[in-house]
Amino acid sequence: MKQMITLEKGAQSTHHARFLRKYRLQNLSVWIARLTLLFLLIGGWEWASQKGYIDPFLFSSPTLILKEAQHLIQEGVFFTHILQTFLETTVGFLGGTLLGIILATIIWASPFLSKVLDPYLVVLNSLPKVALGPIFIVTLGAGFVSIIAMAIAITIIITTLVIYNSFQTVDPNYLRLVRSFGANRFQLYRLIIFPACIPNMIAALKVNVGLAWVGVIVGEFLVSKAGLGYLIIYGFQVFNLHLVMMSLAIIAILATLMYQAIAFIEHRFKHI
Amino acid sequence: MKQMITLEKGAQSTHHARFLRKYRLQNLSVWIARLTLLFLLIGGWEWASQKGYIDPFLFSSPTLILKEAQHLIQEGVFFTHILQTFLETTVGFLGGTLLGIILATIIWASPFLSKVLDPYLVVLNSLPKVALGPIFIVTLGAGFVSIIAMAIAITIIITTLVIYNSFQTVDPNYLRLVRSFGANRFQLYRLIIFPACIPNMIAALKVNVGLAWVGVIVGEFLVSKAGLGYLIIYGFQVFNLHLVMMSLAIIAILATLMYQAIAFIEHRFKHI
Amino acid sequence: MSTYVEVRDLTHRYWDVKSETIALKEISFSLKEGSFLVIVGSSGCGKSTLLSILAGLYPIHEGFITIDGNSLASCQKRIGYVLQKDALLAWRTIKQNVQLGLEIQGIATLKNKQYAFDLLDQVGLGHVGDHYPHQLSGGMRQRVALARTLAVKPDLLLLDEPFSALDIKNKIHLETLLKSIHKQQKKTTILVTHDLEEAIALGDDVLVLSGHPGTLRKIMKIPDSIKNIPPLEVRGHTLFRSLFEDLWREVDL
Amino acid sequence: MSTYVEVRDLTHRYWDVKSETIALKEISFSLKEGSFLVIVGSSGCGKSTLLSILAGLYPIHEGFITIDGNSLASCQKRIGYVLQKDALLAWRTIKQNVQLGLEIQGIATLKNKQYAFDLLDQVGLGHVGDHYPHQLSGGMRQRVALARTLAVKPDLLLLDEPFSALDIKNKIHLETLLKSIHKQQKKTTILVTHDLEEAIALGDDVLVLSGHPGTLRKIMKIPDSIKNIPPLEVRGHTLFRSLFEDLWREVDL
Amino acid sequence: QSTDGQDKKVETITLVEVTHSIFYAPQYVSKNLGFFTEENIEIEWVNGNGGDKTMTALLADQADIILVGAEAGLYVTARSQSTDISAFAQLTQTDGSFLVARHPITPFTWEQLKGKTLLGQRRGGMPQMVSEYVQKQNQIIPHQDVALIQNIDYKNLSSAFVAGTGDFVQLFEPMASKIEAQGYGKIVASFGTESGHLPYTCYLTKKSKQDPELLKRFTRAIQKGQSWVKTHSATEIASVIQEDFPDISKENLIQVVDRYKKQASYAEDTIIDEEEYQRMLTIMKEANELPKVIPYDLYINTTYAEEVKQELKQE
Ligand SMILES: Nc1ncnc2c1ncn2[C@@H]1O[C@H](COP(=O)(O)OP(=O)(O)OP(=O)(O)O)[C@@H](O)[C@H]1O
Ligand SMILES: Nc1ncnc2c1ncn2[C@@H]1O[C@H](COP(=O)(O)OP(=O)(O)OP(=O)(O)O)[C@@H](O)[C@H]1O
Ligand SMILES: [Mg+2]
Ligand SMILES: [Mg+2]
Repeated sequence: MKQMITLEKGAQSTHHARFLRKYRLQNLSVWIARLTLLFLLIGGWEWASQKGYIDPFLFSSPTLILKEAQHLIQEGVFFTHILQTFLETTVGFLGGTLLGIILATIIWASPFLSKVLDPYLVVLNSLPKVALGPIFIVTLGAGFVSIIAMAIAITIIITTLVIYNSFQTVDPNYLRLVRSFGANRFQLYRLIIFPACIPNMIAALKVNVGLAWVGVIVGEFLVSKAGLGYLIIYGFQVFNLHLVMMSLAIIAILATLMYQAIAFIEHRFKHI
Repeated sequence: MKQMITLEKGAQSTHHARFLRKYRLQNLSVWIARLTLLFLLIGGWEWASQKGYIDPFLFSSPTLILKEAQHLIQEGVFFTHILQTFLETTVGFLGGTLLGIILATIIWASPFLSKVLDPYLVVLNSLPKVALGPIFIVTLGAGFVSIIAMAIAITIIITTLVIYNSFQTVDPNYLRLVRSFGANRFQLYRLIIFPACIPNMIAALKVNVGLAWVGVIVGEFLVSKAGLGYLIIYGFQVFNLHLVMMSLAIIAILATLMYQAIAFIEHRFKHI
Repeated sequence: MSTYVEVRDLTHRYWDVKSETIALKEISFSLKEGSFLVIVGSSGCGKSTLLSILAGLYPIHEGFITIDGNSLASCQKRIGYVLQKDALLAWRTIKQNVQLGLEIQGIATLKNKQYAFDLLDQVGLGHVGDHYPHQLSGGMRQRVALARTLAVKPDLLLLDEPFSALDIKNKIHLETLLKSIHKQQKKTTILVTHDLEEAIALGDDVLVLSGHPGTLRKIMKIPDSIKNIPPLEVRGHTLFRSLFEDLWREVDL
Repeated sequence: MSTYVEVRDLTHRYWDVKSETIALKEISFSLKEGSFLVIVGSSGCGKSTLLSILAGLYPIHEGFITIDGNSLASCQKRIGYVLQKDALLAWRTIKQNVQLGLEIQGIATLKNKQYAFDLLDQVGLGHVGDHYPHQLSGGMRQRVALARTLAVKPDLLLLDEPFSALDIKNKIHLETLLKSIHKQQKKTTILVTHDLEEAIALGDDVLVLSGHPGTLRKIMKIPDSIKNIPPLEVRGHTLFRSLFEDLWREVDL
Repeated sequence: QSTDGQDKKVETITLVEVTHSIFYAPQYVSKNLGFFTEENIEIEWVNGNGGDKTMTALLADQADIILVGAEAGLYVTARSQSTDISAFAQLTQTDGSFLVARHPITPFTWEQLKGKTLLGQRRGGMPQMVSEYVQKQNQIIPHQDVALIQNIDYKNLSSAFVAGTGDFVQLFEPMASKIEAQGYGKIVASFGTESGHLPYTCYLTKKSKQDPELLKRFTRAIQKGQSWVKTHSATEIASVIQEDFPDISKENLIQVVDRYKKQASYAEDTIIDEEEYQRMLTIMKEANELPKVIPYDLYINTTYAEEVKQELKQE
């Protein structure tokens, strides 16, 4: 009975109570299904590798991954690696987003420039940036800077395009309005274009997080002394696939957390 | 005088003629600026490497790249490599898009399933897929299939999310309308949801082209006997950076062409 | 004429996690076969909700509705629904749009299609059958939407502010068209509008909803002398002004 | 009163690569200081174009316009413009929205801001100053837009279908508000609408545009007996019907 | 101890190694036993993750010294106009890869490769060239008698083999031992033994930037490590380098070191012999990967190596 009451908490009528119960029960069953699925996936993996249906040497297993993590924690380098990659990703994606916004602003400021650069942006956009890694090493050195550059290279063009696009789709009524007040182009930008596009910028951030992770991991594949990408490469070199899988799992978790953090910010912004 | 007339072709009044002239002159100047920029970039590169300001061994130069291409053409393998990569990319990106659409449809068909899978899709979406390559090699073998799988892995989740999202943002008036006619869920999908989202699907294709190229190139880095990604790896291996640059240039050109082809289709679809 | 639509003690609530919105409260009215009811009321008083329920788009939780003595659920296909937004499918030609309902209900026979195209002629748009919706003006699009709904030969016609996005000339033109179709086919019709003049010009009865939650405030009979003249002339009729002012007082801002 | 706005032989053309659209052709009229002109006409006859030109949003290629004897370009800041879509900035509170024009023109002094907030009170919205636009109804939002434009003390007020998205109660309420503000401030005002009743209820003169390209069809004077009564009552006035029918004939569908 | 006084300032060298491997045990011995410190050298270690990137690091002045396959320098010298790259010390003198069979074969003869599939290293690299060379030495025609898969990234070779690709695989340590330990295959031959001595992994630098005195001290530190490795047991070596390979078990480490030691993969001195150099050129030429013959003197510099050897002998 206690539970019933919780399920119907906040009800404003018996009908509402019924609705709330159904809604919350459904929510509950969604969560149960999610957790069951998670359990099945992880449990099934462990079970299959213990039974020998899949080769734990190649595919690792949850317990072996945990053991690997424990080992790294004991050595005190677990969090160093994570922090390293996390830092690089954050810098890379903030940098890419910021530079993208600046670039979009410059292009917006000059319609002529935007027309001239348009085909170049398309080419740069279609070019698989992961292939550029070696060029960064040559020009920027085999270190932190190259990794960041990789992350920025992957994010900047798409950010520029998305944000420039959103600059152009700002409600024309806003523009008519401020122009009728006699606003100049800078005021137009400061008062309308920029604030109107903040939600789009945050949405771009959401895409960029994923891309920045790709950039940093690829960058770490190329040059690195530490970080999760380094652990993956190193794991392959010494044929320790548990290390590889562990790094992948951590990347998945971190990338998801960052994505959700931005989704949360996005949600907040929608509600002002 | 001849030129004047061309500039004003199709004018419907003297005012219109003036407008057309200005418009076409501006267009012309945009093209001139674009070509000048292209010329400056390529010419500057050539000049700097001839003068020794940049090391042609590390950064190659336009003529050296052309020479390399000529060499490959003479050996008769130039187009084999290009065709190989082009084919893989096409298969990968069509496959990714198609599977994404199917997945989105399945999720749309079952709201419960969509809720259960939601966090899994977020995780899969944030995971840098380029790190999964080795797993494909182990499970799918060291060949064509792994490369395609890489391209599909990179495109499928984002396609699913984008298309599922667009399924959900179909004008609710359409849905009210067909439901008022007594349509079932399958009719809803066939008559409204699917056709209404075709433009979004084409837009997704546009993103997917770029991603498919990344997937194929990364796949070829891992395992390949031929293709542009293979040429890049091989070029680095034997320190033939002209080969690397040539491959990058071809990739840029092909990726741009494919992107433009889809942009063209998108444009056509907007005009029905 | 007998009672065709019967609404009894209808209450409708919208729910979300945080709160409950009561949109309609204990609405009761009945409608004779072949009559034309107009529903007016201020914004948010539940007009669209009522129409959606009648169209079978929302389940009924409290109260009941019968159509010709049967439950609403069993009559879904006999009800036609026209929205304020024409909702023409952008990727279909006008002809293909008009036969949409026939396709959905699996009755797209040659004969029925011909009937649909005849309706298109009747609303004056036979010549644009192969155009796409974006090539038509707002008034034309709304006429197509009307023909599309009539094509499935509904027994009950529901219209939710069908003309509110049109300019005055188009609006009156379409009102005239609707009134003449109603007179000719004698289809039971319920129209929602916030234009009081339109209500007087079209309705046999005008039902006023008011407040939050929406309750039935009044049902006003339109005199026979007004009923049978075209909408433009109604607006100049001697009785018109006093009817308008009566309605004006009933509708709350 | 002297001539304040003078429009002479104004022609406006829209150009694209393929074709030229003539939106307005040889329009000439003049307007006395403090008077209220309403422009009506069918959809696409160039009403919005005319207003945009007056607001300085488009350059003048043929013909000329003077305001109080000066060229239009030199008077930009003395013109206030209200659009059909309220265009309230979603990320600003109502108060911040109302002072937008002051900020742009660099005159956001304490005194001017106070004047803006007083206007907000005057349109009956002083109590929602700290709300965001999405928390307001359509009618309230349009009132804010009006206050925002009046805040910069324009000498000429331009309104492009400001009330056409509102329901009838809100519409008449806002018409009444606008009429009383006009009477009080004696600001020269031009309003575009496709609602002929609104035109009669508000204008000193009604200018009818017609056709493609839009040409001046007629300027109709509204009798003084109607001018000084509230919009709701105008609609019941004895002269109203014939004025309406005169206008109706002039406006083409 | 060191001939150059202890009062000298400590200098830092950025050393990019092509990969982090037990194959390079002597240099970790030098590090862990303080031989670099004795020479007032502090090393900044960078893992280059492959020959191309390592070489690039040197060319782009991101590294002072690199440890890389000698062929990388040859490629660069052959393809660029510059002759700036020089190899001044060698660390390993044989190939370091092994032939692993899926099933134990005793006794193994190269004949048994015929008709089978060999999962090899990537084209253009020394291991692949050595492999083909060794096959030819044993009367097997590559690609004809034996099917060669040469399209897999070296990091994924072992996984691919374990997953079922190929009958044989050419692997470096510690992968080979790991696979053997897990029972997925058996080491049946060593490419290092078969190919004979080569200047396999060397220290390269740029002539234009070199500081003779510093390079000599560096060479001395390496030489000390090599000498120590020569005179100590696999177990002792393993204990010293264990900290550099935390992921590899002690037994595994001992086994690998022992294997390399037995086949004399670890060079005993840093001198790159001309005869070995010529053998390498032959191997590359046969593999069709030598763009142009580079004279020994142009690329190899044995001055420091010989001086250091001389001085240490005298001590
Ligand atoms: N899907 C919904 N969920 C929650 N509340 C809703 C929903 N739809 C409508 N409402 C609420 O129900 C009430 C009635 O809405 P309804 O749309 O029926 O009004 P209406 O009379 O048609 O208004 P309008 O004239 O603006 O179209 C309003 O208070 C509205 O906020
Ligand atoms: N930016 C533009 N480019 C080209 N043609 C335009 C443009 N804006 C308007 N037109 C054309 O000019 C004519 C007049 O348009 P305008 O918007 O002024 O009409 P309107 O009277 O305001 O119509 P409505 O009542 O629908 O608002 C129309 O034929 C329209 O198609
Ligand atoms: Mg409604
Ligand atoms: Mg307009």
